[in-house]
Amino acid sequence: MTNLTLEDIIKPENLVHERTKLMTDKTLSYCPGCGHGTAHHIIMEVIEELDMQEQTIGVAPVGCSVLAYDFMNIDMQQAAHGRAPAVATGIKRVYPNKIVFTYQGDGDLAAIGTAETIHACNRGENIVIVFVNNGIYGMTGGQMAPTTLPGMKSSTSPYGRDVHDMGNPLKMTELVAQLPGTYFVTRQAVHTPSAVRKAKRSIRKAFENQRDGNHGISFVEIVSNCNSGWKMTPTDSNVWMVENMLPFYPLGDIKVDGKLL
Amino acid sequence: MTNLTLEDIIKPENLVHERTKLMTDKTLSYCPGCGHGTAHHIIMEVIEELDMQEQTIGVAPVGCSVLAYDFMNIDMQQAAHGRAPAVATGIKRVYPNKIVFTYQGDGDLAAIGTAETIHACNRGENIVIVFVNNGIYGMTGGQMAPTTLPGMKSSTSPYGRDVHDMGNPLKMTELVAQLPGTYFVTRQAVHTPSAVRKAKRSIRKAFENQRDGNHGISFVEIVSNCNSGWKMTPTDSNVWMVENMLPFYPLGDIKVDGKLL
Amino acid sequence: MTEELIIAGFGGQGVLSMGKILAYSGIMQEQEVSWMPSYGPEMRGGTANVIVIVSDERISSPILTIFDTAIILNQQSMDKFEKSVRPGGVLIYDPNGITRHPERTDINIYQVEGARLASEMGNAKIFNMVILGAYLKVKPIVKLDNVIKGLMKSLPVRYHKLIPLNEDAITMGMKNVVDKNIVN
Amino acid sequence: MTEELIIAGFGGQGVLSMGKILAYSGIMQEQEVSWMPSYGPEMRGGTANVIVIVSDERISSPILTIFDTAIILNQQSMDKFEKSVRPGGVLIYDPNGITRHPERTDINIYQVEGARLASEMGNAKIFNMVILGAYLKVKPIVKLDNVIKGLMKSLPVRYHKLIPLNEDAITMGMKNVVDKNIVN
Amino acid sequence: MAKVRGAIVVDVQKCKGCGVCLSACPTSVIELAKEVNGKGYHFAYMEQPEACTGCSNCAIVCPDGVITVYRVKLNSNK
Amino acid sequence: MAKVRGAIVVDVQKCKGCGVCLSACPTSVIELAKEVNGKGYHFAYMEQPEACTGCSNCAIVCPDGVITVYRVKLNSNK
Amino acid sequence: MGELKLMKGNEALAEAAIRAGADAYFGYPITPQSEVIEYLMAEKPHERTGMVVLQAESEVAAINMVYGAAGAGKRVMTSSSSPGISLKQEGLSYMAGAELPCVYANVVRGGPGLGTIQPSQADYFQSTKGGGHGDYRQIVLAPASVQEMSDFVKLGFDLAFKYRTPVLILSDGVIGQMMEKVELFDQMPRLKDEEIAENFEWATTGRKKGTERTIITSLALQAHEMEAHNLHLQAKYKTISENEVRFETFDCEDAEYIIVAYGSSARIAQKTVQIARKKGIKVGLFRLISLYPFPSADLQKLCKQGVKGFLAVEMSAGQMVEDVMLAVKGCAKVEHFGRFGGIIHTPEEVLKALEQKIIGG
Amino acid sequence: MGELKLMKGNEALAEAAIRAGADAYFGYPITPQSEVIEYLMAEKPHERTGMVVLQAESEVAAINMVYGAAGAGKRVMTSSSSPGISLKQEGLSYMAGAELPCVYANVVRGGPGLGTIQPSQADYFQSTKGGGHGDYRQIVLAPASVQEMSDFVKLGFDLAFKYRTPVLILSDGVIGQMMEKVELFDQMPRLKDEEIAENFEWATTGRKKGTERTIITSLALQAHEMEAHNLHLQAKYKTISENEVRFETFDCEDAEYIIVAYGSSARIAQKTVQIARKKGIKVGLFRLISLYPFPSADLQKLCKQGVKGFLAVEMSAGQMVEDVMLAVKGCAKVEHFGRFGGIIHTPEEVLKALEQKIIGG
Ligand SMILES: Cc1ncc(C[n+]2csc(CCOP(=O)(O)OP(=O)(O)O)c2C)c(N)n1
Ligand SMILES: Cc1ncc(C[n+]2csc(CCOP(=O)(O)OP(=O)(O)O)c2C)c(N)n1
Ligand code: SF4
Ligand code: SF4
Ligand code: SF4
Ligand code: SF4
Ligand code: SF4
Ligand code: SF4
Ligand SMILES: [Mg+2]
Ligand SMILES: [Mg+2]
Repeated sequence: MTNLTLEDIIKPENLVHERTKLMTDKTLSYCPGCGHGTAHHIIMEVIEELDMQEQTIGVAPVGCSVLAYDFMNIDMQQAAHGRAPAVATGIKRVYPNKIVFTYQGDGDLAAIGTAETIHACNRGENIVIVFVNNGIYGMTGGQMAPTTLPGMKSSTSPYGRDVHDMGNPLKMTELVAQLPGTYFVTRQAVHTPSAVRKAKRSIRKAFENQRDGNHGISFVEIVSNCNSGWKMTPTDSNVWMVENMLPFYPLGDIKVDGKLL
Repeated sequence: MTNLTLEDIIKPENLVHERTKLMTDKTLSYCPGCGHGTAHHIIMEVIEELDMQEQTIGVAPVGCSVLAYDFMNIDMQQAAHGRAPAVATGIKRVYPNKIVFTYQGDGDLAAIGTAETIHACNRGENIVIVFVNNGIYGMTGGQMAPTTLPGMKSSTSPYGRDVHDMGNPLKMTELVAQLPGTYFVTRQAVHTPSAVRKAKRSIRKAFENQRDGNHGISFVEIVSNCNSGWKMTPTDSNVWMVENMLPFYPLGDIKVDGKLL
Repeated sequence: MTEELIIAGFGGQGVLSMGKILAYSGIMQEQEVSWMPSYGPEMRGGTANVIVIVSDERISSPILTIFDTAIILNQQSMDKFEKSVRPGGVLIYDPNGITRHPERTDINIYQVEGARLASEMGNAKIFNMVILGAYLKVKPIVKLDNVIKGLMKSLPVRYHKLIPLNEDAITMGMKNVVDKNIVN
Repeated sequence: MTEELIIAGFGGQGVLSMGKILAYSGIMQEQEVSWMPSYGPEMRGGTANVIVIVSDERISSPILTIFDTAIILNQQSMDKFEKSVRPGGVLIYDPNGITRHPERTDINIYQVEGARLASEMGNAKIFNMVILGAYLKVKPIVKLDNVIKGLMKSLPVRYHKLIPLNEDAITMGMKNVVDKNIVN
Repeated sequence: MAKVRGAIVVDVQKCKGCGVCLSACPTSVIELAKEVNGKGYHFAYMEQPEACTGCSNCAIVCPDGVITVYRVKLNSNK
Repeated sequence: MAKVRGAIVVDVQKCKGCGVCLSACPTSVIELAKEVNGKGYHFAYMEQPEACTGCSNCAIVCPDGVITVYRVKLNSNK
Repeated sequence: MGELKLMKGNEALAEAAIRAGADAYFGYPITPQSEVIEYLMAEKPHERTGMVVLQAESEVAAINMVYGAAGAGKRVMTSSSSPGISLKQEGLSYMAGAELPCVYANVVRGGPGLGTIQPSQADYFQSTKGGGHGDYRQIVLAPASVQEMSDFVKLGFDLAFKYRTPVLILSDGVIGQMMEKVELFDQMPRLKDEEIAENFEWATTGRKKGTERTIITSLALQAHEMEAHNLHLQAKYKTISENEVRFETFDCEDAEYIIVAYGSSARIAQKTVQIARKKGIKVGLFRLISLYPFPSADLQKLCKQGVKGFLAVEMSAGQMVEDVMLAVKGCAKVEHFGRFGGIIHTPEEVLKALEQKIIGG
Repeated sequence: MGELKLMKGNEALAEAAIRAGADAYFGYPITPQSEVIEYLMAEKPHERTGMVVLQAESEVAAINMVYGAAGAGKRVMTSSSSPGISLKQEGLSYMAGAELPCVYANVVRGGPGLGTIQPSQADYFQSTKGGGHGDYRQIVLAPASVQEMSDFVKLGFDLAFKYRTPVLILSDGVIGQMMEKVELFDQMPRLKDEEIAENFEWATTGRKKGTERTIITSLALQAHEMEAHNLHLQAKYKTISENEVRFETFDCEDAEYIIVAYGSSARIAQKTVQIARKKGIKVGLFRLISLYPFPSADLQKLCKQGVKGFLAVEMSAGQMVEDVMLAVKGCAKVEHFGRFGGIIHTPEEVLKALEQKIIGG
């Protein structure tokens, strides 16, 4: 049909997707294939699309994404392990018109940070919480998280999580959805293009909620792989995630516009 | 009909109710009419009736009941503010065959101790948690608690709790009932004889659960007055409680034998 | 001039606010003052006491063990503080509820039936003002004018209409204080 | 006898376990040993290195900046550690992936094509044993017997069947180490 | 017509005069005393002793656990 | 019959060779290179460039955001 | 002259926060300092100045709220008492590491553990040396009057922002609970958001297009960066030590003996000096205002002037006395006297200790 | 001779816990010590000895689980690294107040704040003075080898139960992460529940009918009770100071100069001494084993023997050096040298510092 060369196609006017300017040029510190990277990109794309960067202050947790501020090209604060919701509360309360979000792992948000998470949600702070649930403590070398699946191996459950001894995986997202202070609660993933598109729409909705009214928390869980922690290749880990994580952590909206679905 | 004198009636053989031996002789440190006292008595009665005192270790919180060990005539530990569930976990894990319970206020359990409460419940520790909810920080002079009702005045919400600013009252009991680690979750009160009888049955069930199997948490909320904190007479405070607290915190079982009702 | 005073009684008798009014009165006449309550476990339904110092000089320690004056409003406080008045000092007490009257002979002892007088005036809440009046009769360390100013400062505006009643109570206390050293 | 050695390369090359086997070998012949890995941020997908000391005497510092021997397995490590060999010391490297070869003339430089040899033997995992062989040829600080014992100690029992393969790899390394000072 | 008679004993020194027992008594037996005890509380006492059925309601709700209850069954043939 | 043609540019030095883009490409355009980049990763490249529709799927899922996508609409009359 | 009031120390602290233009207070109740948040809630500072007051779910949350708001360039305050302050240590170490300004108060009670709510000075070590992890310091101011509870809030904010460091107002139950006359300073304006963005380039206020982003962090994964940051911190602490020493002396000119004390102990010791002087004992009071930086050089000077002995008086088993010893460096006798666990020494006891341990000993 | 193994310090600590008959370990992961809990989980100590291992939801929860189990008379352990240890301060103060035994390890990393995961010794103050609130102390043992990571667990439990006090094993990233030969002591039996009930009358194990109940608390509402409890604690600390000082000397007999160091710094300093001795410098190493109690008297002795100068070498901006100064009391020169923030000094740097600050200076 056509003998277009690559040079013909690769021209500025034909550009349809490029890395958002709100990501820095630094190589991400994440392992190859780690979902953190994708999550970073879509958040920054949303902030760019909503033209919010001048008002936005992000809060990075302690976890693999501790260095999020190296990659997200916006003003950020690095919070103590688990305390990002308190830090974000501090910021938002003194700047009600700025846009504040936290980016947290499952260890950070659902273990040490449980009280801060529950209470920020309960107070209905008008912020966005992005919760990357990879079922494990990635940063410290793959220890069991509150979200680790039953039977799942980790460096502190080397024979598999024994729910009798170690408790059940904690569905923080369902839990916070019960609180009147949450306005939008959803669970998404970023392992396929369509999942990414949906996740991005959720993130966009979350930030729009914050912008458009003092509604309370918009809480976006992103189920993700931790291929290093799970000791799999990136692509295998995504398959494993679909087969094991998603049945337990089903994707979809849980609460929209303040109403439980 | 009969000309029995008081002396005829007041004889050892006619005794139908006396203070349990598992309460010490000390005068309770609580304000007149405070529900803490009643709660203490029924717990100790249950332990006596189940003949458990030799195996039981109680954990007192920081709150008005910080001195519970002065009154409950059993082995007890005084825990740091909010940490009773962790302390109880420590005890129960090394003594799986002993009977362990915590006695906590709403500030203790639902504010500073949120993470410890949620995680002990989530792990399904085989312990009893008695949660005395008086909607206020009694001990420190009547500050707002997570459980303070909307519009309710306290020394830190002197113009009434503004839920928009200070968040909604937190229904911890409903929340922990969501977790698979809780086996029995109920809400009771101790303001009338029939309420006390029901509450005592619940407490008894809770301790029996612990004794009879490794089922997980038995969680008994007791809605109570804090007449000092509420700045009312004891009897007025019980009326106020019925009219205001109970509609928001309805009495009754929430989860029985591991099943949500 | 330095007056080192303890006021001791039950919680609810208005001990702390009486101390506060006195301290404010001191401020009104440009003196230095300190007001140090006992706080803590004994507060709940128990005793309440406050140390008030009014002085022309900078006040060093706000906590003292020996006092120029002790105002004692229940038996427990009598047991605790009778011995804390310095020789030559003053002890004022309300005999209501007192089972063991003060016994020291090296101090000046006064009595005022604050509880009775207040209830006779139809308002138990002015009890502490009656006591204050008795005290000021014995130790006129602040002028009545300044006490009224102090009252105005320490009462919220919506209660200012009660000031005349308080003044009456003070006067009542002043009139009815009895020198026990003489009477007995 | 004290040997102060650094082994440096990528994570995944078996740097740490090679050091561990060597250390265990030292223990087998009743020597003192220490094994100190770099740890931390550089671990994730980055470089890995370990300092191993084998000595007849109690070892003082397990962390050193100057080494008797450096085994270098990638370019980054070459850049970092070539200069850390003490004059007269030994540098052994695998040329695979090396873009800038060592240039010092005051040390003894050896080369072994570990990656190639291991893949020729059909098992990339024994790469580190080939390197170990090369090292032991140059610096026979532990006896082969003790290395085998060290292997047995550091491998879980279920992998003991692999010991002969490891031994072969060591021999392969011993045979194929090349003295660059002579060759170049 | 009463088939039972009861009586309570209040530990006067430990009673805090909260009045909770008053509202719990189905037969309005209890009142608070005009006098106070050693701690200054108007303690509870049986104002209508003959009305007491020994139902224990008062004792059960007494936060301070200071009520002891006695009860006698009256046989009809007595 | 293609109405569109696309092309991707991989930032080879930043690609980590995770292969996530491979599984995301509906037309199997991408492969991992035999060679490695400076960090030692087998980077992604267009093995079947002509099959690329510029759908951006690969770019969207690339965790490292190292894919830029271009797309040309082919007018039927062109 | 500012407004004259009779106030509790805790209330004065709270009122001063409003007047000092604080943007926010985050706290959790604990005796003997709950009046701070109670006063603030009653005063509706949001209506007075726009200041935010929030009761946090815990002390840990409170200090991290402070971190967030401070990291955004705001003037933030918190307060607590001993156990609550222990819970804040991680957060304080983070603030020191990230170089964030804040003012916080510890109204100390007797410990260890749950202890008692009675006043104490046993958190001196925690305040001046230990506490959180890592090599950091914080400025510690010790008020001895209700007036200073007010004044040091203003001073504290000045220092906190000058040096980008947490400033601790180390008070105790006596100072917190007592009422005194206090002259309140005039209301200062809160900084506008634009002023903050302009003045504090280090604060995260949103990245303006075309400018570099701002990051608040205490992380430096690479050890050499971490060391560089630590050297920077140490240099800052040196500057602080040189410029921010504060103390007060009474009757020290001709003194043969010196009582060193701070806070409510200093009040009591001043009475001791009065009594002792009447008895003809040449004793002076060296009252520390800044506990960190510690006035080592000034104590040294007294030593060189011929002071024979120093009595460190504190409501603790002996903590500040170590700093006195380090300052005096063996050139005079140093002894400790203190009651503790919630007991407050009397002026008479202090005098006796002086006579026995220093003069007689 | 016990079993010989090549192990990481963290692993040796974990294995020693099992062998010392520990009943429980409660912890939360943090680099550089996560191997402790990982090793324990892999070893299934529940099957080996009945020991319980539980990953807590946080460090705060972990230390309070320790409190509970210790209060019931069990041998309990936890471990963490700097930020996690800061979070434990309230709990530790409670344990000290309630006089509960436990062994805990801090595998120190560089701070303040999140800092770096590289080794550091900057938590010395926190460990030996500050940390939690109130007048309390804890025994602090500083291992300098993997062997001691094992041995000090056993010793730690002995001391913890002897004195009913928390015992801190203050390690760092070097000691935690390095492997060395370690001779493991033989498995000790865990105490049976009946033995505990019998031996530890203070422990809450259930009130036997006809006996008095047992209470674990750190509360004493009345100040005079609190003071009495504090005096009791201080008396105990005095006993500890008298009996439990531990240190090691190398080449100190004829030394003109002494390096004072502990932990991995002491290892490095020993190398310095070797190099210096070869150069003819008469230097010795005084290696602290117990940081609290601090061997003040023994350093004094050296001073009196004519040592001219002490160099305190630590991976911090200068913390232990204060205790050296307090010990030496001005009778010889004391200087500090250390790299910090995660950087480890080299033996050569230490030598240079010795020559410049002590010998030359
Ligand atoms: C107070 C404290 N405790 C523990 C740690 C160690 N730590 C760092 S990250 C982390 C868990 C990270 O897991 P998660 O939040 O799931 O993030 P991920 O790395 O999986 O994205 C832990 C325990 C710490 N830095 N601070
Ligand atoms: C770490 C810590 N923070 C705060 C306090 C102060 N404090 C003591 S009890 C209490 C709240 C008690 O309220 P609640 O738990 O509801 O018990 P109640 O007195 O109402 O029964 C607080 C905040 C403390 N002792 N320790
Ligand atoms: S460890 Fe896991 S979560 Fe962390 S970067 Fe690697 S894959 Fe991602
Ligand atoms: S303050 Fe409230 S909770 Fe506490 S004893 Fe009094 S009434 Fe009960
Ligand atoms: S309920 Fe108990 S304490 Fe209250 S008035 Fe009756 S007897 Fe007294
Ligand atoms: S026993 Fe029953 S009837 Fe008798 S006084 Fe008590 S409540 Fe009333
Ligand atoms: S997804 Fe991105 S990083 Fe992964 S292989 Fe493809 S281009 Fe490379
Ligand atoms: S743009 Fe679409 S078709 Fe082209 S390589 Fe990427 S995924 Fe394949
Ligand atoms: Mg995770
Ligand atoms: Mg309460």
